[in-house]
Amino acid sequence: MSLLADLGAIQPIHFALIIPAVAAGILVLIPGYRLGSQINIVSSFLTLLNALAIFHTRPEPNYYLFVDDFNIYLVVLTDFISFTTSAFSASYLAHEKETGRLTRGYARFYHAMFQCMILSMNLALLSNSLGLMWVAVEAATMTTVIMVGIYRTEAAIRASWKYFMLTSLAISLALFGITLIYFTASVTIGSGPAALAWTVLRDNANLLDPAVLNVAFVFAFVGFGTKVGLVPCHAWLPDAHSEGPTPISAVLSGLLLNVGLYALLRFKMIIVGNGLALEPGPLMVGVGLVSLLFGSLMLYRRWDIKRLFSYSSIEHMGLITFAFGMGGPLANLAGLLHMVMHSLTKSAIFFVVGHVAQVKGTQDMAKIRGLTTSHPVIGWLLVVGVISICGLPPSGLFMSEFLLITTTFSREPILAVILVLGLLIALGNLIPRLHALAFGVPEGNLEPLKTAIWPLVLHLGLVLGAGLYLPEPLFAWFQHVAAMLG
Amino acid sequence: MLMTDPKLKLEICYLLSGSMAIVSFALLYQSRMAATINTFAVHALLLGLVVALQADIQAEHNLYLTAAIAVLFKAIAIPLALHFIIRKFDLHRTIEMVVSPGLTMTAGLGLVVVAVMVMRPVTVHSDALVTADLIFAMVVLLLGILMMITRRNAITQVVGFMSLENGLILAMAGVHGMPLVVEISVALTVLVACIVFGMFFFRIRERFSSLDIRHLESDGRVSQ
Amino acid sequence: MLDYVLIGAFAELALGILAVAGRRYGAIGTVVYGGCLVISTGLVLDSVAVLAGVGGGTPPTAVLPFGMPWLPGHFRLDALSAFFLLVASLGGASVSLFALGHSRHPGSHAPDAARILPFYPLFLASMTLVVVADDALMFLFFWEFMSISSWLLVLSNHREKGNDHAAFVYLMMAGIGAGALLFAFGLMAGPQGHYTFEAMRAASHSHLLAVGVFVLALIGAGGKAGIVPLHVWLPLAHPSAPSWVSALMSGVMTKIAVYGFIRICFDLDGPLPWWCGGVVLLIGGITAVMGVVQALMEHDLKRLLAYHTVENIGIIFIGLGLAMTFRFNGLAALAALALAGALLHVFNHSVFKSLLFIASGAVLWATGNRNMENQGGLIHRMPGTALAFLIGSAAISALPPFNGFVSEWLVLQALLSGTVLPQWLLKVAVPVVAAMLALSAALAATCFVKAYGIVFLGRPRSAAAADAQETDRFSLAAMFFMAGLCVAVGVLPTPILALIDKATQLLTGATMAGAEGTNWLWLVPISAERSSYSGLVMLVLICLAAGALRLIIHYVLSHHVRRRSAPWDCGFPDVSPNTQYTASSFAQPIRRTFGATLLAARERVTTPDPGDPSPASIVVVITDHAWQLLYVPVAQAVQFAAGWLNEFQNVSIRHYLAFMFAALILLLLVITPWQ
Amino acid sequence: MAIISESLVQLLQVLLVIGIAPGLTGLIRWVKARLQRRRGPPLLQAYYDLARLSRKEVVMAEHASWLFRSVPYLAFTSVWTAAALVPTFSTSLLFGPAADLIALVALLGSARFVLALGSLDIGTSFGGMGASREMMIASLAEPAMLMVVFTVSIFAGTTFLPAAAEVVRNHHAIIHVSMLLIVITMVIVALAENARIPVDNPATHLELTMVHEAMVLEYSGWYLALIEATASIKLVLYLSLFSCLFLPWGMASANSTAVEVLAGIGIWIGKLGLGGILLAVFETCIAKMRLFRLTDLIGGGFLLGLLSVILMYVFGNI
Repeated sequence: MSLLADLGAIQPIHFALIIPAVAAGILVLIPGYRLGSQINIVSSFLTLLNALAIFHTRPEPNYYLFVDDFNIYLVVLTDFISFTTSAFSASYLAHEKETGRLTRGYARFYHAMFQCMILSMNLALLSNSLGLMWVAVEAATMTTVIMVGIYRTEAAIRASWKYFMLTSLAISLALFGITLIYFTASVTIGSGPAALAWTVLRDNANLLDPAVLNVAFVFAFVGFGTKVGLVPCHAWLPDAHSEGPTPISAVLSGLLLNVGLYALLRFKMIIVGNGLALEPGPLMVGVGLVSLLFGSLMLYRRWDIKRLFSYSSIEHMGLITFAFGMGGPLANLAGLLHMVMHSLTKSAIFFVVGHVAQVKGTQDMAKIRGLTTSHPVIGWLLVVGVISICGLPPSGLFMSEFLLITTTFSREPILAVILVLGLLIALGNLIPRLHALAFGVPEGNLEPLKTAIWPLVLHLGLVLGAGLYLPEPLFAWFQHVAAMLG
Repeated sequence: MLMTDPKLKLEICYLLSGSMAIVSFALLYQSRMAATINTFAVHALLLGLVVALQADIQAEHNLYLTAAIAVLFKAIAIPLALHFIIRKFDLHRTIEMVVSPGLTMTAGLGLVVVAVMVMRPVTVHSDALVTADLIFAMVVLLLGILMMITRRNAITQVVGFMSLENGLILAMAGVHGMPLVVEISVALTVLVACIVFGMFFFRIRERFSSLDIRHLESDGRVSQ
Repeated sequence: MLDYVLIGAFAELALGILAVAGRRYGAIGTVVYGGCLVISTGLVLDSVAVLAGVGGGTPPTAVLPFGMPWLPGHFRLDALSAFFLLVASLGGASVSLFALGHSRHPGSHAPDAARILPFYPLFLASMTLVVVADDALMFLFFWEFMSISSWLLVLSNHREKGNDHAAFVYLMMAGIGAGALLFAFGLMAGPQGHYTFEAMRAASHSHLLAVGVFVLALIGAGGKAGIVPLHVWLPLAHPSAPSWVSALMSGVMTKIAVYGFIRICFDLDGPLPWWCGGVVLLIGGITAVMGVVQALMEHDLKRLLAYHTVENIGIIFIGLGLAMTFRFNGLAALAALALAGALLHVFNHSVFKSLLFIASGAVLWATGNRNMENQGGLIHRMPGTALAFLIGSAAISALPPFNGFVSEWLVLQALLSGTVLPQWLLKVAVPVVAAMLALSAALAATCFVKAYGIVFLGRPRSAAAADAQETDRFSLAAMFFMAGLCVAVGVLPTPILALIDKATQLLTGATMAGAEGTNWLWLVPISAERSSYSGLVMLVLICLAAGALRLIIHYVLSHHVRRRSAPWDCGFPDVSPNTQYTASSFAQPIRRTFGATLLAARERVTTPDPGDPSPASIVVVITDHAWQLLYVPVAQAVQFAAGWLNEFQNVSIRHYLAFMFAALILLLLVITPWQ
Repeated sequence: MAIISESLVQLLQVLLVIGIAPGLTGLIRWVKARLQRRRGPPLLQAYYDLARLSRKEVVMAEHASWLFRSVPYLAFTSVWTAAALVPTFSTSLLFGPAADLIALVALLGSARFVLALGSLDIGTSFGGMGASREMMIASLAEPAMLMVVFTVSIFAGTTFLPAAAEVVRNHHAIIHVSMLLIVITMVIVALAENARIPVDNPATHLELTMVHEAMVLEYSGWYLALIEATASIKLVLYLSLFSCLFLPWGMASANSTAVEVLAGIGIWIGKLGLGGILLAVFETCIAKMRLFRLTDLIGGGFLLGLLSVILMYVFGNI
């Protein structure tokens, strides 16, 4: 149809979509899950290489796909984390298969879906056309819904049903917002693909009708905000995280939330570009703070370890939204930094949690004790992960929270106080949990479990490294994007 | 010969999209499941007609495809499937609404007011048809959501969801020459089709005796 | 100069990594602690050299590629940093020496070294780097790093009951303090983010902003130092760590916190109103009294010492508050005097508190028990430790001619000069604080009579105490090194005051009269006719008198005989060691006098009926009001909020959809007016 | 020349203090006995006691440590040193500059510190009881004494004792309201520190009421003699301090002739005797207090002292 016609000649950028698509096709046909998981890893790695290639040589943007400073780093991050996750899920699935929680057929299905997920997320990030981005986000939702329900336990089906209902309503709202944008753009810019192309919209934002933009932004905010997991549209997130396979939880927290936020930020940039429309900052600040407080308060009274950390994701997404809502070079910088660091840390934590849950055979925190004694490596990695997620040095999140809190307090003291209050509430819950999980007299199964440790070592290593020193080019580029966000 | 008059086409288009809103009200009012499904079929049929008309008016041939999808899937296939499920699970009982129909209708009226209030100033610069189309689309959208949150039953919730999707397609068809409409409508249909049929219902039939999502709601352990 | 500091600190970081790498290797403990000892000793020499003026006037600075490229790690070593570096590395050296000996024969109850060795050097390194940090990011980074490494050290014997709670409270309070400091630096850095200390010094802070920074610094740094009512973490966390780590936490880390307070309030922050100094003064007085009274109620040796840390921090803050008020009123010389007193007490306290903690560590190792009620008679079994502990006790009780007396004497002299302050409120506050200081000094003496008498004197109250063993040579060497320092500084305080004078000149622009070192024998704070003190003269007098006495007794009473027999005790039959006074019975009069009011101490005595052989029992309930008034309500509020919000987590999908819908409609209605 | 005279005076004072102290104790005992219609011991009984004690053999508990044996030395020497620093009959002493009031109080404090330790060393219940009570009393008396010191030093603008004496002498300080307040405080402190009635009864042998006596129960022979001597020197010291601070008249100064010095000695002894007699009368008139009533008494003294200090700060030395 029109889309394929307009895509034009094959470029490196297309491989970001073609590789996963082909891999998915192959994986559906591969019966053996070992071979499948290897192919999964290989194709994810190829996707990562391709992403780096795109990073190196930017293709010409057209109305459908484009690359700029903002989305390319998310693409690289996405493909990197999907690569490590695929490696992790290989060992994870092996264990699941031994314990018989997953049949071979579903393992095959899992791998195919995993590639589809990468495909849709890459598409969502790379697409220049809002419509195409919407399709991609919707596809990503579908695949993850299926993944979440893959265990077919009653709880899993509940979770994915909830996930489906909430997110599909949300993206429908987002679609209406997109339609409205196109509507006003088609009046001034003229109908056709250009009127949906994000680059065009950003450049001609001042031509658009501010009133339409306001309504459109409200719809987009509620729609994509749900994907981000902002309160009060967050309800799908904990269930989806806690019931699905752990690699999927890692991808959800590490990547899918970012994709939602990315879409949201694009809309924000259009609104900001048009001078007359309402300022979206206060809305994002308010919702961000509410999500932060809510998430950190919800950490209490949890018994399921994955659910605990999924609420922590809500908290951090709130923090990032708050940062972008504050705006300004420092706050945006902090937001971008926090986005990356949170993705790496949280996915690493979910890796650890997956190991732990498999070792102990339960997600009930009351049954997990003294990991640093019984399983030193996993236990200490958990300690590092939780310290990092609490924003304590030497983790990169300390850097971002330092910037955010200091700059916010000098601008809006009250907001900063609420912010720190939320962070302290979270700290006050995560630390006793960490004590119980990692220290004390060990409980439960004490046998070691053979697992792929290197992905989470890699993640945490990156986080700690960033906390110690951010390379000059990376940082300069962060600053550039921050300036871009306005 | 009659349909050659563009003015008349606009009138009819206007009428049809307005009637979609009215049918949405009817959906909201319906308290019997079979009737709900039939009403939805009508809703989808109207959508197909509107989109086809828009395709004719805007000379956008892609829209014909969208119209066809709407009619074939939403107006025929899905209602049949739903009827099948009802018969299979023997759900010929009335739906217990969460709130009384009267109250629901009142809320619906309120939503119409909201839609008009929000959309009217938005569309002052554009022609009447687009204005009406967008307003009606938004009404259908909001009523669909209202239906989703006033029903307990999975089927009716899905029906509500599909009706709000009809509203979306209505809006997309209304604005001139929106690209990717076909892709998006396909995506929406796939959304409904694959999820509603492919996944949930079979699983749910595996697990639960009925479709009442009270089974699907609680978080399990309250002590979380 | 600064280069050596940085090299040393990073060498210590490397040692931490090495400890992880070589954890299987048996002698790793010796390597790590030996390395720390060497590095710390080097740092001591380095800091003394800086304070002695070697290497020119301008403080050396360095910029390392650390943190963020546009905010690289700035480091600077001025007199203040150098002095606190001296304190930190001196403590580090002696404690490492103790640990070196201790790690060779770990007791049965000791936590496994693998949980201590990696974090011990990190802890030292972070404390070193905090004092030389020269921008907000570096300062907070290492400040927090200090908290985390010590938190992990507290958790090192994690199997012990209650330690996790201690560690939690500790990290929580550290987090609160870090938040406050983040705010303070945010205020001083401004929205553009001028995070280097030079920029903050250069910036002209408004009156309100300066006060805000002061309050935040008091919460952040003061809380870390342990001022009332932010002290609650200290008596929990310090004793839970291994003894040598407790020594570092109490002796050095609290001093780093004091450094943070001085750096912010005296150096970076703008001019403060007069009442800020008054507030610090009063908080110091209250802290001193509360700390020592709580210490008296305590019969866990290490907790007792921890509470005394609170007391001494109070004394230090009294000095700081005085310095602030004097500085505000333009009395630079008096400000210098007060500040010098505070800084000297910083030095002294770090010395004798480390000494007491490692001595208690030796006791703990020997008897395997922290509870004083199970000790006794250790002076016979471990004479060296007993002597060292005695000197430490005398020093902390501010008895001449030991060092504790000198610093408290200086602070008292500063207080007595407070008559010149024009503000009427201060005219009332200063004498009250002086009274508090006098009271706390006297109570400290009482407390250490109790501690020393119960633990080291009398007869052993348990089998473990009865066959305790003297600790090893390294530990004894460390103890006697610090005991020697206690005596040396007490007898000749002028040299160390000459070093401190550099820092006071930096901050107050004036110098203390007696600090030039011209008058090495007499310590003359203000003027010769005002007051003067010479520990040496006092020591000489005492020695002369003792010598004369000894001669008299030796020659005149040379025929005297000495006979050993059962104790007299008014003829009562000596049943068992249990008839001795216990720590709690010793403290009973004080408990009745002070505890009842300050700590709501309640005693419940249950005596069995006549003929009932069951033993009588006394239960004492001590409540720290800070918990009841400050922390418990907050915790309850959070719990309540969590429970309330939790109700929304178990509703049906329909409701979640309704939330979303409501949000949408609400936002639409909000924007409508602007259309 | 000045050095020689100063050192001579210093030596003379050091010896005189030891020489006179037992006499003062004897005097007080004698006067009390007289007031109680007893014949009482001879005036020199205290000297006889010391001599007899120093001849007796020393009986010590088996598990007494080296600390126990060194306590009498330490206590005696520190009190003696303190006594050497107080201007008694002359304000020009060799070690005058070391005569800082705060240091003086601290020196007495260390004497108490070691005594308490010594009483705990044997590990008997009475020893512990004595130490506990003594320290409790001291924990209130010492701050009270410091309040006195503060008031005086603010008034005189110095903590340097001879100078303070000079100032007080020249300004008739005794009329100052703060000075009057601290006279009361000083009396209370002196009673408490010297274990006199109503705080403690030096003559008691009822174990449950003993404080100071309970501390030294285990000592015998010349150790006990030393401790007795310490106690009486302390009394002399306090009386001299009192006279130096509040009645500093008739003291010789730096450039005064031998005659004046002798006169000063005479006046000083007269003051001591007067003080002793007053103390005896006072002790006879009142009864000993219960232990926990003491906190009210000494605490009251402490608060009075604080009040006087505050007055000093607020009004200065008018």
